[in-house]
Amino acid sequence: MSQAAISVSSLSKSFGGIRAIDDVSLSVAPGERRVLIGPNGAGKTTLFHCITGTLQATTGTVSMFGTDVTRLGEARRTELGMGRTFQISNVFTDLTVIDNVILALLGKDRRKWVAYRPVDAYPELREQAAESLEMVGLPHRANDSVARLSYGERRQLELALAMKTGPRVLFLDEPCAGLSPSERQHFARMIAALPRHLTLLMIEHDMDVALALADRVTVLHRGKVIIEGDPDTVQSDSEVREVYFGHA
Amino acid sequence: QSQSQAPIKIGVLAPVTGPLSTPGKDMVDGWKLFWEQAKNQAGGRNVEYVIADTTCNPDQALTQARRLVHQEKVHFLVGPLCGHEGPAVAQVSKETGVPLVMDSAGADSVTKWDRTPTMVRTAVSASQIGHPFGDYLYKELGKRNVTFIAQDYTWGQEVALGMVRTFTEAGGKVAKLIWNPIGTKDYGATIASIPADTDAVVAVVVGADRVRLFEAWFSFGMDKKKTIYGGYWMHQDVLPQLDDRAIGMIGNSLNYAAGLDTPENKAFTTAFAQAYRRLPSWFGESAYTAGLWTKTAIDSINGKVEDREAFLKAMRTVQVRAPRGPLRLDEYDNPIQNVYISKIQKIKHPVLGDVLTNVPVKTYEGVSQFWTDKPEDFLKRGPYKR
Amino acid sequence: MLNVDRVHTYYGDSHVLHGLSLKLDAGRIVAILGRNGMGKTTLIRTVAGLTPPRDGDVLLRGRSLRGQPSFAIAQAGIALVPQGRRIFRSLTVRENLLLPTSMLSRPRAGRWTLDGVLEEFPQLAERIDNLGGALSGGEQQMLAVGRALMANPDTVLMDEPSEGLSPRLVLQVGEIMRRLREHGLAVMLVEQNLALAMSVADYIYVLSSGQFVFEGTPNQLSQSPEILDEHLGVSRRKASA
Amino acid sequence: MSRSRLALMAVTIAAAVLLPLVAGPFWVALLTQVFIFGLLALSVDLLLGHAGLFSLCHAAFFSVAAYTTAILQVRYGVSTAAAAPAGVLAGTALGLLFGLAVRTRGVYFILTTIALGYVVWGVAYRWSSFTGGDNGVTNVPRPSVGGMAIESITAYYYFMLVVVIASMLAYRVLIRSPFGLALKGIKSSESRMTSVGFRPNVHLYAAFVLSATIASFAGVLYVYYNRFVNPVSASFPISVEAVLMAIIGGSGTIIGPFLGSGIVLALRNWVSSFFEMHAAVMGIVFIAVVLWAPSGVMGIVARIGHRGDGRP
Amino acid sequence: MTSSAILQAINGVSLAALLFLLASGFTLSFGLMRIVNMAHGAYYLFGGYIGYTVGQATGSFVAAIVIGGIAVSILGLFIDRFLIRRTGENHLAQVLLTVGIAFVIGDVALSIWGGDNLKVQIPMALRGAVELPGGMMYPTFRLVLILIGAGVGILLWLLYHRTQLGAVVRAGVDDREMVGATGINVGLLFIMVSALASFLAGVAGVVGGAFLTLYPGAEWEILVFALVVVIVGGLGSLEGAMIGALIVGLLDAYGRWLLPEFSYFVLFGPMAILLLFRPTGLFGKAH
Ligand SMILES: Nc1ncnc2c1ncn2[C@@H]1O[C@H](COP(=O)(O)OP(=O)(O)OP(=O)(O)O)[C@@H](O)[C@H]1O
Ligand SMILES: Nc1ncnc2c1ncn2[C@@H]1O[C@H](COP(=O)(O)OP(=O)(O)OP(=O)(O)O)[C@@H](O)[C@H]1O
Ligand SMILES: CC(C)C[C@H](N)C(=O)O
Ligand SMILES: [Mg+2]
Ligand SMILES: [Mg+2]
Repeated sequence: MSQAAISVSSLSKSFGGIRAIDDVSLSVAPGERRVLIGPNGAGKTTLFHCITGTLQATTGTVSMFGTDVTRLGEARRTELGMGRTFQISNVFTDLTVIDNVILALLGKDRRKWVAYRPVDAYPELREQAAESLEMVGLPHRANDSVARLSYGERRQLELALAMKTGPRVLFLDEPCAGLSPSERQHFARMIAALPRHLTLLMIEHDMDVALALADRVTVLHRGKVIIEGDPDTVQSDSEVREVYFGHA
Repeated sequence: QSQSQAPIKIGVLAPVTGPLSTPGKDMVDGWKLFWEQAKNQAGGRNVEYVIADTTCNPDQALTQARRLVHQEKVHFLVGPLCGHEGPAVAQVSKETGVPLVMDSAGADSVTKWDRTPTMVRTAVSASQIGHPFGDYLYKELGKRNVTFIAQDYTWGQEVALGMVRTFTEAGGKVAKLIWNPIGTKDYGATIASIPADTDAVVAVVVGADRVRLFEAWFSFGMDKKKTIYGGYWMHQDVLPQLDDRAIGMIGNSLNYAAGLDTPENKAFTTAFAQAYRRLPSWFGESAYTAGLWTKTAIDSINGKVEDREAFLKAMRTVQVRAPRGPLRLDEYDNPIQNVYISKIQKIKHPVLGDVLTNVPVKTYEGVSQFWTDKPEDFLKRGPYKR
Repeated sequence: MLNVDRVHTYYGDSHVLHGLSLKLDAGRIVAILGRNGMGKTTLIRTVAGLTPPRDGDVLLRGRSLRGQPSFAIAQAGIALVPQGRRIFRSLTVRENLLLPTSMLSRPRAGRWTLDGVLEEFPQLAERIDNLGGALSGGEQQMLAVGRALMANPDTVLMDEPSEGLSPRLVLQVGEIMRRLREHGLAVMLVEQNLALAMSVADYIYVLSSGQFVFEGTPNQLSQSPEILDEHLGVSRRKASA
Repeated sequence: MSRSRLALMAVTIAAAVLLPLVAGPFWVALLTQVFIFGLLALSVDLLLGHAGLFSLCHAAFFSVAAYTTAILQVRYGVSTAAAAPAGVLAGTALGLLFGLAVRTRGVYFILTTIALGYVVWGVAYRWSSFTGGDNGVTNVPRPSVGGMAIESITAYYYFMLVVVIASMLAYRVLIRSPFGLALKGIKSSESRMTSVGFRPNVHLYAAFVLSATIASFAGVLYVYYNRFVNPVSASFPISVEAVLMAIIGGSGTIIGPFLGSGIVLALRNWVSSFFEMHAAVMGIVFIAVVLWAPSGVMGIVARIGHRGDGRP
Repeated sequence: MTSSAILQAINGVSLAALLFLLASGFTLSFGLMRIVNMAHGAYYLFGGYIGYTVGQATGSFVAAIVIGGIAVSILGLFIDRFLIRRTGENHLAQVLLTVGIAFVIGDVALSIWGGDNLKVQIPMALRGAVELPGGMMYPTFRLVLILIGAGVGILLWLLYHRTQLGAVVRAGVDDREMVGATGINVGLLFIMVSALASFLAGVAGVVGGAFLTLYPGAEWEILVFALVVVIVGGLGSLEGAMIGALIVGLLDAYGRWLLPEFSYFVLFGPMAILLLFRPTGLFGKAH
């Protein structure tokens, strides 16, 4: 393998006195599906934020496919191919479902600056958006306002939005939190069906989902990586069992 | 003759509401008082008037002036009061040919550099009351090094700079000229920056600032250190808000003082006091006189106000004896009139009892807007600007 | 303890709950299950007085709560652990916990004190002077539970308390619920974690489109493959595992 | 667009065209004013109704454009063909500067724009050697381009009518364009916009400048209509009124701001002719609109149109 | 020169004290209830007028302050409860609504008290000037005003940060609904805070009426200053209101003394620059 999709080296992030991330290094291969687990407050979300650019790391570097992105802003990283969902779902509640997806399509498109032609003059935008709603299972909701979607449906939409930025690396922060078992399964299937060349980083507490999807698992504890390995190894590690699963 | 059966219609533009509603009220009251006394008759015709509220906003003044002209079909306009509304209303007069009798709005330029053929002024232009005071300051009060506190907008600049001009031409020196915008909250800063070697302080202030300056002056203990004179300060409408500390101060240099001792003024102030339980300010007198002047003109043309030329000509030629004294227009359509330097006194008024008022201590008679200059020379100097 | 009697709840014009009734006794845990968007949170909000029912009634110890504002319902002994945690971000952990005991809320005496709660969640003790907003998702969830306990309620409404918690903490939440039951509290639990719900609940309701489509013991539920399959999306094999 | 709406529009336009034949010059003038302030309200509403930014400084662009055109024409004898574009440019340039306010959001944005607006008012008022102080600049000539002058109020009215219809059509495309959709997205969730690859501040800045340009355009049209300009046109109440117009008419719509302009101006002119407390009346209108018609006249129309639509 | 500089400093601080009284109420009601109350200036004016009338009738300045404050808190409560509350957290609606309310209050006040400049009478003891070291005279009343401002500032700070009530208020700032769900009577809380905020505005009006006088339009003039205070200091922050008031007061005094031509820039220019670097003011949080 030539270059890592995501490579983090000696990354730290402090909030005042708290060291939320403490010298973490991590490398994710292209096409890999990596799951991040760890007790609450271990620093998982913070690590995501630092990689995607929502937060600036205190020290350390982040690079994607060999490009150093440590100093770039979030929008720039998105352009380079990072896509993400949020732990607390974040969609455009005032717009219709389909317009949500169209916006995601425009994000990396120069046409976002077009002010002299209506959106409808580009039928392909709508078609592509409809396709991705199909994919996440929301085609029947296309023209509804997002305000009318339930929690679970919003998470589905989140994924559609993240996919539409055309990511090469996709970050999912607890995508299954708050989903019912049936939606979880649907979701897991959907993720499993994502193209294999897409690199995936996921935080997830639902072990059924996480372990089934993961190629490799990284366990974070108190801001440090305590173990990294394939799902079985991690699951049977005694330290992980103690700090995370809670039964030795 | 059949035409003159229809009433004469006059449009009055006044700030009935807004920041200058108090002067506005005086203006409306003075106007009403006159026409009540004249039984709404002029030149053998009934007189009707429509009062339109300009709120002291030129846009509003413009719209209202157009409404009066186009909708109400008035024969001529009277007003406005606020200086900056003047040019706006003059423009409507210019556009439509409907005569304008400018009352109270004082901008110098409208009777000097920027005249409108269909407009005459019956009140006063700003620097006209400033010139005599500069002279008085030097010659009668013997001041040599004076600080001026002046309001930073057209009227304040023109009044103050008129004073400064005559004062310095006489040989006086300006210690400092302090400009304050209208609505200056705190005169403490101004007072703290008065130079120590100043002989006297002269104030040109309007609106709410008048009371604040008064209060600040005394609370900083300045009354024990320096003398302050009102160039344009304590006229009648603000006196009820001051107190006995004002007694004895030179309050104003103006074309009117309510305490003026002439039969015309006695009659006017008594009638005004009976009708409204207060003494008129110069805004009240000015509107009353605008009524008197227009009625005299209408009478002289037998009520044919439809003939705008004739009406304007009459306005320019008649002479009136107003409460403020004798009046006539100069060639530039501005009244030649007396300017009174007045002192605040407490008088016993037959109607109102004890009241503070402005009593003239010195009269400059027949003052022209050009002071002692030839009009051409004055015009060449250009407007007073800071 | 708590009786929900044919409540109908709306958001604006949209009719979400269609005449739900349920019963919750002291010392019992009742779980409400159902897919996303079926109205579980709405039911909790209805009981808590945040979205009052347009029709029907909620009775606490036989007394109607109709028309009572949410604070009065809370003072009557119903505490809420809301979905999404909703802790006070600009208050410290300590202030968050002490809030329900302020004079403005007529505090109820009982066994839960600041020390007791911190003992239960030692991680919060470590963060006691940190701002609520700076806690991780899971820490916030603990704080939300702790805050509810501080009011010494006799009924606790828990809306997906395990959301975002690590497996270890999920077990701990289950433990806490059992302890509450031992102390004679009534718990109304909304959960997506079926295993957790099945293991702690005494009685289960399944909600679908604003109506109950099932009620019974966990055992009965595990014997109803069609309910599990259709309304919870779980195959039978998995549920009993 | 539905057939009934097309028909309604045709009727409205026909009525507008015929109006000067039946109404007196006062009405024609008033309606011209309605068009001008409607355009100003429209510029405010681009930010308000679509991007969620509540600007209270649009009088600044409006007046800077008006002053620039007036001063060039009156003092320097520059022709309309140069003075009018110069006015729009000047207002736009100010927009480029004030646009930095998009770094702030929400209440801060509102308050910041209030303060910025005051700066312009202060300059117009106190820099009297240049702006003419409170007297303003008077006697602005009528607009004339290449020997063609718009002489009468009626002619100016027709000119404005054309301008307004053209602006509405252009605006319609604008708000339906990708750019317009992006503004709505920012209004809805900024952090999400960032994560799908937008830079919200840049978009908002562009929208702000564009809005300043429209306001400047209105300012130039105003100065040729009024033929004088003074500091009041830069004052806070003008900015507030522009917002009120947009809201009364129906924020987020195209016709709304013009309707609102009509209502506000009519109120200001009528009420003041028979009732002294018209500031209070205006205040009550504010209150009533906010409480009972938050989506303005257009909102009421829509509600009657789709009864039972079930919107909360 | 130096004595002028000192006088100007005291002038700045005395204006700051007044602005703080007004801005603290504004910031408080924004902080807890998320209300942007543009009628705050009108409350000030109304309080001042009531205080004026009370002062004329009773001759007591203390009575004027107390009754002026109480009258405005009643008015404020009423407006909050029946009008502002209905806008939810929509700032736009609030700004429009409260601008409307301010128009109405201003117009009603005009028809009751007229357009004259009125000055609230202060006790004889405070009317004169105090001699400061170096032979400078300074008005006693303004020194008292500074004391009032400082006293109110300290009390508010203690209330906000050191009492349970303060914690409840801050919690309400975060999530109102949850405050209710934890058993706290939010309605009551709002009433208390809204009354306090209006009370402060009323008191400011009476004190300001003695300092700056009262007249139609005063409500907007003072409001703009208070807004700058709040913008500079940061919305919702008490500390911000204190520091902001001092900055604005001093800038105003020194600005008008040293650069009279640019007095608007002196105030608004630094504010605009500050916002470029700190878009939420010195102490503000993003909202
Ligand atoms: N903005 C912040 N300021 C201060 N501390 C913070 C901030 N954000 C996070 N922290 C702290 O950093 C630590 C890691 O938080 P993070 O949100 O990354 O945890 P996490 O692993 O995602 O946990 P969870 O699974 O509970 O979501 C926590 O202790 C949290 O309190
Ligand atoms: N504020 C609201 N306004 C309008 N509709 C709403 C609102 N909140 C929820 N709904 C609708 O009410 C229905 C029930 O929502 P509710 O939040 O109670 O579902 P839930 O069962 O708790 O779902 P989840 O498991 O996803 O939390 C959904 O269709 C949702 O779209
Ligand atoms: C209030 C007055 C001083 C107004 C004055 N007449 C002017 O021309 O501005
Ligand atoms: Mg997390
Ligand atoms: Mg829910």
